[in-house]
Amino acid sequence: MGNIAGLIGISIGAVLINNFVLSRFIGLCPFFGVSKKLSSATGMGMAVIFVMGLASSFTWLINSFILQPYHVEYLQTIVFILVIAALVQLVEMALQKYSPSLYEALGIYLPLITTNCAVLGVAIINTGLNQFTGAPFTFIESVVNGIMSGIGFMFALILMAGIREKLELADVPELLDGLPIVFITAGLMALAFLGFSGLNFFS
Amino acid sequence: MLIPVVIIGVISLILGIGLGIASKKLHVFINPKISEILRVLPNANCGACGYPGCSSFARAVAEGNASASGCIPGGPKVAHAVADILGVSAGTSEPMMAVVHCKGGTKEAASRAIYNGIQDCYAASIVGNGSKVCQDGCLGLGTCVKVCPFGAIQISPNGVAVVDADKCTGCGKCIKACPRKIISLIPVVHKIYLACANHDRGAKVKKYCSVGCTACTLCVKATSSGAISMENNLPVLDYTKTENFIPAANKCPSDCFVDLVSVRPKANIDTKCDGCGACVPFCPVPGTITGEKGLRHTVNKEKCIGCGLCLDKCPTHAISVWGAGSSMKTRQSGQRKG
Amino acid sequence: MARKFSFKGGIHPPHSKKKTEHLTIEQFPAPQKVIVPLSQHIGAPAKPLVKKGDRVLAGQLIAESSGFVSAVVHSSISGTVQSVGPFPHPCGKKVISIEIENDGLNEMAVFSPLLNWRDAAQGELVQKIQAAGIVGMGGASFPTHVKLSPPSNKTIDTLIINGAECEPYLTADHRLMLERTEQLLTGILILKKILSAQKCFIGIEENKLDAIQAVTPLLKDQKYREIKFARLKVKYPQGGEKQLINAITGREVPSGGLPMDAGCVVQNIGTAVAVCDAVIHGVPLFERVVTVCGPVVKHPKNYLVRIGTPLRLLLEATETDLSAAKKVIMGGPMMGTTQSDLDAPVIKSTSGILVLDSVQPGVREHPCINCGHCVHACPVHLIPSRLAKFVEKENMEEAVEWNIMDCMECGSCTFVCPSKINLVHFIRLGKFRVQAMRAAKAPGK
Amino acid sequence: MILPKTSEITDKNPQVVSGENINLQLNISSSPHIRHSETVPSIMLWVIGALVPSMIASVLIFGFRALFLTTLSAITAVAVEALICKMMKRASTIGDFSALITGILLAFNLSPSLPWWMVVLGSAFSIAVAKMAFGGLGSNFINPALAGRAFLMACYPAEMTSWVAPKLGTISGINGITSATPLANIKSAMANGTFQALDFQDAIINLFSGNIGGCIGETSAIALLIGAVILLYKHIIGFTIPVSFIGTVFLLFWLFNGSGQVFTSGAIIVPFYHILSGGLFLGAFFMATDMVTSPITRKGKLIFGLGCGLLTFTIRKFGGYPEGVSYSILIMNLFVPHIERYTRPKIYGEVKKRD
Amino acid sequence: MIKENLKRGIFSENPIFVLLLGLCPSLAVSTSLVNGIGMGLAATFVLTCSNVIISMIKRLIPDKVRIPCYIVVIATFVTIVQLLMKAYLPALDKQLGIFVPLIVVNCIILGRAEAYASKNNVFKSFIDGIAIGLGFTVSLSVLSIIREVLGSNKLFGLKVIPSFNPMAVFILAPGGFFTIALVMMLIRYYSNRKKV
Repeated sequence: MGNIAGLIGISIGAVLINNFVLSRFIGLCPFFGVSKKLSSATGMGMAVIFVMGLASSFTWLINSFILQPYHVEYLQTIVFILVIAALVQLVEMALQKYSPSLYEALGIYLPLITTNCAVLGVAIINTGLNQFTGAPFTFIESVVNGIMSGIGFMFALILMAGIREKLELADVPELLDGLPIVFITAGLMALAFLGFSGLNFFS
Repeated sequence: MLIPVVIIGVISLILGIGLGIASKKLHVFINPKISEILRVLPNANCGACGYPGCSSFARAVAEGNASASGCIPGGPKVAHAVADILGVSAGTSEPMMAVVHCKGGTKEAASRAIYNGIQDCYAASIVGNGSKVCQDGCLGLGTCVKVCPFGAIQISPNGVAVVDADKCTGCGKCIKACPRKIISLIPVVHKIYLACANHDRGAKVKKYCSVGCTACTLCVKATSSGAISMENNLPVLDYTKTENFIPAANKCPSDCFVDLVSVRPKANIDTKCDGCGACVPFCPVPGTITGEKGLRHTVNKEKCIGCGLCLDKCPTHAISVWGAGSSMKTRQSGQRKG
Repeated sequence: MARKFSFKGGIHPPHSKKKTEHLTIEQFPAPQKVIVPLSQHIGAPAKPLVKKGDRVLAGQLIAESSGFVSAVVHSSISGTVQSVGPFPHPCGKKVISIEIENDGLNEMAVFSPLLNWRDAAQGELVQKIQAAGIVGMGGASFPTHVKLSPPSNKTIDTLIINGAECEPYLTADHRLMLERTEQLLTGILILKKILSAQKCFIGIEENKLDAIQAVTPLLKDQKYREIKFARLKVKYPQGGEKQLINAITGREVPSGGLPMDAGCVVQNIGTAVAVCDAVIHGVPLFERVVTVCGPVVKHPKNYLVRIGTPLRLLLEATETDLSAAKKVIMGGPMMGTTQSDLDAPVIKSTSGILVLDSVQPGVREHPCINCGHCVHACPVHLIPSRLAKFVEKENMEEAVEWNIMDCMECGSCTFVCPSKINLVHFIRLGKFRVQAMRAAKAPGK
Repeated sequence: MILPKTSEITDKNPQVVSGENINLQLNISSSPHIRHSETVPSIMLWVIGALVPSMIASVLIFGFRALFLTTLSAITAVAVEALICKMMKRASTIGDFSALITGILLAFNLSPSLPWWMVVLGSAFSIAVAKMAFGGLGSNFINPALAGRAFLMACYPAEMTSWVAPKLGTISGINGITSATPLANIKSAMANGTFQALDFQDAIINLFSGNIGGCIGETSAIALLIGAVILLYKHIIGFTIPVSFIGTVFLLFWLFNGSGQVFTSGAIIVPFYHILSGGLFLGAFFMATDMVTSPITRKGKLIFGLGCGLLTFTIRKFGGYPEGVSYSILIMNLFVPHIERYTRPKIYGEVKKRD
Repeated sequence: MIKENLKRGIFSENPIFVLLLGLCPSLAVSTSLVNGIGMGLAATFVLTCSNVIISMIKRLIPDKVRIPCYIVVIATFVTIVQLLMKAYLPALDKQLGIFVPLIVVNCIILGRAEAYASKNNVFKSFIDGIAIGLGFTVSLSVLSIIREVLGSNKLFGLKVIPSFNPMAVFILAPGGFFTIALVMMLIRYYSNRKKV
C-alpha cells in the first residue's frame, strides 16, 4: 500500500464519497448561484480548483511551521481566512494585469471564492487527521485533498448546471419554480451519490 | 499573550504591504459606473444573482446585460439605487403609451377558418396568415402580452389585445412583437385613437367587421385642424397638431375610435353668458347649445360630447367644462399645450 | 437488381396513392373566371402589363418579371381583364392578382416553336424557359431560369430529375412520367444541354413500377442514352432536393448552401415536361397537372388545370363533400399548406389538392418523452424535440446553436412523434423569430 | 407558455359570421397533416405488457404478496399523480399510463417482504418528488422508480435489504425464511475470503428461472427476457443501452472475476453469474431504457450504457452495496444532459465553423 | 423599532428562506434541534458583535481594504466562539465540527456588515444583528425540527411520534435538500395565498 494508493483514496473520497457539496454541505452558495449556466459553472469550477490547491498548500505551510510550533492553533480561523482573502485578491489582480483572457475565464469568479466556505473548509480539514492513514495530512496529501475537493465541487457543479439547463425547458409547477426545484434536484443528486458510499478500492 | 499578537500582526502586515504594492503595480482601469454600482450592492458575493460575484453582476448591469433588480439579497432598495446610477428612471420625452389599432374581436370580426396550432400570433400568421378574414386585425393570441414587461396588455374576453393605460410605460416592446404591426405609441395625454388598421375598401370591410373603418372620411370632415388625413383608405391621426379628436371620434359611424376616458366632462354656460350665440355654430353636435339670442344659453348635457371647441369662442368666457374629474385635467392640459 | 439509392433518416408514411395512380390525366374545363396571382414564385412579384378591360389570349404574357429572381406570368384563358387587385392566394394572404373573365373562345396566343433546339445556344434556351415563366413545379416554386444560370464560379456536373414524388396522395408526376415520357426525356436533355452537366440521373421510387417500366426502356434508346436511371428506396422525403443529391451522388449540400454548391441541379418531373413544351413548342406555363384526392373526395382525379382556377371548382367537379371536410390542403399532406379560402386559385406550384376529414393535433397531446423517434426520422440529423422546446421557451440563441435554421420542414419528425407534438410548427415559428431577430440586428437599420 | 391541448382549442369555435368568401370553417394548421398511429399511451401499454411475464414469474416465486405489493404501488403512483395534477390545476395526466409503469417498476425493485406502507411511501415519493415536482412526464431528469427505491434505501436500509427465500412452484405466499441474494453471497464471500469456494455452476439454472432471493421483479431472467423481446420487437427500446450495459458488466467481470484468470473459458461462469443475478436485466431492459431519462441519440445511448455498466461493476466490486444497478442508472441519469450535448449528431451538410 | 426589526429578520428578510444566505451551515447542522439552535446562537453572537464593532470603526477603515478588515473582525469573534464552545460545550462543538470556524465565511455576516453595519449607527446595527441572527436561528430550528422528527423521531433525545419508523434519509444529505425545498414551497404557498 504505497503512497499513491493513499492519494487515490483521498481523491476518490473527496470527489465521490464525501463530495463537498452533495454530502458535506460545504460551498452551497456558489453551487446554487453559479450553476445556472454550464459556461459559468465550468469557469467557477476551474477557479475553485486552482484556489483550493493554492490555499491548501499555503495554509498547510503556515499551520505546520508557524501555528503549531508556537501552539497557537486557535488562531487558525483568523490566519487562514486572512491568507485566503489576500491570496484570492492577489491572484485576481495578477490575472487581470497579466492574462486578461484567463481573467475573463476564471478571474471573475475569484471574489466569490473568498467567501466560499469550501476553501476555508478544506484548509481546516487539512489540519485534522487523514481518515485513510489516521495520521495528520502530509503536505502532498493536503494539496491533493484540496485539488480533489475542488474537482469534486466542480463535478457536482457541472452536473447541476447541465440538469438546470434542461430544467429551463420543463414546465415546473409555479410553487417550485426557481430555487425550490433546484434544491429538490440537489437532493435527488445526493440520493444518487449515496450509491458511492462505502466505495473502497483497496480493501 | 505576545505570540498571537505578533503572529497576527506580522502576517497582516506582510499581506497588507503585499496587497498594497500589488494594487499599485497591477492597477487596471475599470468603468467607474461598475465600481459605483458595486458600492451600493451588498457585496456578499453570494452568487444568488446568477453571476459569479458582485463585481461581475455590477459589470453585467453596467453593460446592460442584467436587470438592475437582479440582486436578491439587496431587495428593492438596492435595485432602486442601482437604477439611479444607471439613470434608467430618468425620463426626458413626453410620456407615451401603446395602443392596439383593432377592436374587432370574435363578436365583431368574422373568422374564415379555425386556427389549430401554437397559441402565438407569429405562429398563426405563418399558417395561412391567421384565421381572421381581416388581414390587419388583432389575432388575439397574446404575443404582445408575453413580451410586455409590465403586464400592461391583456387579451379581452372578446379576443383582442387591450393595453392598460395605467400600467403601460411606452417601452415599445409590444410594437416590435406584433406580427401585424397594429400597435403604436400615442402621447399619454391623448386618450383617443383609431382602433382599426384595415386598408380595404369600405364595402368589403362591412362584410367581415362591424367595427372596421369604412373610410367614410366623416372623421376627417369633423376636424377643422387638418389633424386627420386619409391614407390608403384609413384615417391617420396626427397627434402633433392641436386637436383632441373628440368630435371625430363621435362622428365615426362604425365606432372605430376608442376613447380611454369613459365619461367626458360636459360644457357648462354660466351667468356671464350674454346670449351672443357665437358658440353655437362651432358645436359639432347640432342642437346641443340652445337659447334665444340675448338670453343665457344652455347646454344639453345629454348631447354634449365635451370636445371643448366652444370654450375659446365665447367672448365673455362664460363656458367651462367640468364634470368628470381627474382624467379631464390631463386631457385639458394636453389640449392646451397642444 | 440494381443498386437502390437512399439517405439516412426519413420515414414511411402510408402512400395513399392507390386511388389516383391509375387515372389518366383529364383536361379540366377552362373556368368562367380565373384569378392569376402575380406572385407564384419565390422572389419579387411580377409587374402587371394589362389593365382592366384589356382583352387577353390564352398564353399571352400579362405580367413581366421585376427582377432576376422573379418569373413572368401568362394568362391561362382568353377573355377580358376584370380587375387587377388583391385576391385570395393559397398562402392565406391577399396578393395582387389579375382577374380574367373567360369569353369561351379559348383563343391561343401565337407561340414560337424551336424544333432544332440541339443547335440553339444555351443562353437562348434559358431565355425561352424564362419567357415561359417556368418555376419549380414540385412546390418550392423557385424560378427555373435562375437555377439554370449558376454563377461562373460554380461548376455543375450532375443534373438530377426528381421522380420520387414521395409525398403521399400525389400522383401528378407519376402520371406525367407515364403519359408524357417522351416530352419528359426531351426536357431532361434540354436541361442537361443548358447546364452542360456530364452526368444526368432520373430518380424514381421503386413503388412506381409502371413509371419505371415506361421510362427505362426508352433510356436504352440512342437518343436518351445520357440519362441514367436511379432506383430510389421508398421513403419520405426521398424527393427532398438535398436528400436526393445525397442518395444519388453521396454528396452533401453544405449547411446554408444551395444544391449548386454540391455541383448538382435538381429539377422536378413537371418542370422538365414544362421545359420541353416551352422550348420545342414555345408554349408558356399556363396549365399544370393537379391531383385532387383525399378521404372525402368522391371521385379523385388527376386534372390538367388552367392556372388561376379557383379550388372550389376542382372540389365541385370531383363531388367533394365539403360538409365533411375538415382541412383543404394545397400540396401533399406532409408539407402542404392548409387553405382557409376556397376562392384561392391553382398556381404554378400546386401539385395537388387534398381534402382531409380529420383534424390532427395542432399543438400536442402529451409532453415530449424524449423517445428519439424524431431524431431518427430527421433527414437533416437535427434534434427536433429539443428545438421545439427551445422555441417554446423562447431561447433563440440555443435554438440557433442547435441548428434550427437547417430544418427543411419536411414534417418527418412530427409524423412519427408519439406525443403528437407539431414540432414543425414550433421550428417554423423559431426560424421566423430568428429571421426577425437577425433583420432587427442587421446593420443599416 | 403553457399551451392548451388541441381539444381545448377546437372546442372554442369562433362565431361564424356570414360575409365575403365565408361559407365553411376549415381548419388551418401547420403541416404535416398526417400522423403515425403510435401514441404515448400505446408505448406505455406495451411496456406494461412486457412487464406481465415478470409479474407472473414473481407470483410463482414469491407468492401473492408480490402481486399485492405491485398493485398497491401502482395504485398509489396513479393516485398521487392524479392528486398532484388536481392540486396544480393541470389536466390529469394519468391517462398516459406512465405513473402506472413507475409504480410497477418501483415494486419490482423492492423486496417482497417489505412492509406495505413503505411501498406506499416510496411510490408516493417517486411520483411526487422525482416526477411531478419537475412538471410531470418528460420533465423529470431522474428515473422516478429508481429514485423511489434509493429514497427507501436511504430511509430503511435494514428492511430494504432483508430478503425471503423463493418458493418456486408454490403460490401459497411467503414462507418467512430470510435468505440472501446471490450478489450478497458473493460480497460476503469476498469479504471472508471464501470466494473460490462458491459454486457458480449450480446457481446459474436457478438464476435463469428466478428461483432465488431478491426483489419482486428482478429474479426471473427468462421472464424479463420475454418482456425485452416484446419491447425490442415493437421498437420501443433499442439494443444500444441494454447491450452496452450488460456487455460492459459481462466483460469487466470476465476480466476481474476474482479467480485471477482473465478472459478464459474457465472464468466465464463468473460474468454469467453476475449478469443474471441482481437487477441487471430489469435495469438494463426496463429502466436504463426509460426514454425520458436516457440520452436521445444513439451515440449518447451507447455512452450511457457503458457508463451504467462501469458503475454497476464498480459498485458491485468495490462499493458498499452488493447491488449497483439502480444507483448506476441514477448516477448516469445525472450525466444525460452532458452526454446529449456532446453527442449531438453531425447535421446534414455541416460546415466546419470558422473561428 | 425593535419589533419591526425582528419581524424583518424573521419574516420579510429571513436570511435562509428569503435571502438565501448561509445555506451551508443551515443544511449541514440542522440534523438535530440542539445543533440547529447552537449554531444559530453562535452565528447570532458573531453577527451582533461584528455588526457593533464594524459600525463603531466604520469611519476608520479605508474603503479599499474594508472587506479584509471586516473579515478580520468577524474571524476574531468566530475564534472567541470557538474557544468558548470548546471550553463550555465540548459535545456541541464536536457535533458542529468544521462549521463553527466556517461561520467566518457565512455570507449573512459579511453581507450584513457590508450592507447594514457599515452604513448605520451602533445601536441600529446591534438590533439588526440580533434580528437577523434570530431569523437565522428560527429558520435553523424549523429545519432541524422537521429533519430530526422525520429522520430520527426525536427531539432533545425524546421520542416524538409513537410507532413511527423514522425515515433516516432526512438526517442524510438528500433529506436536507428536500426539507429546505419543502419549507420554501410552503412559504411560497402561504405568501401567494395572502396576496390573493
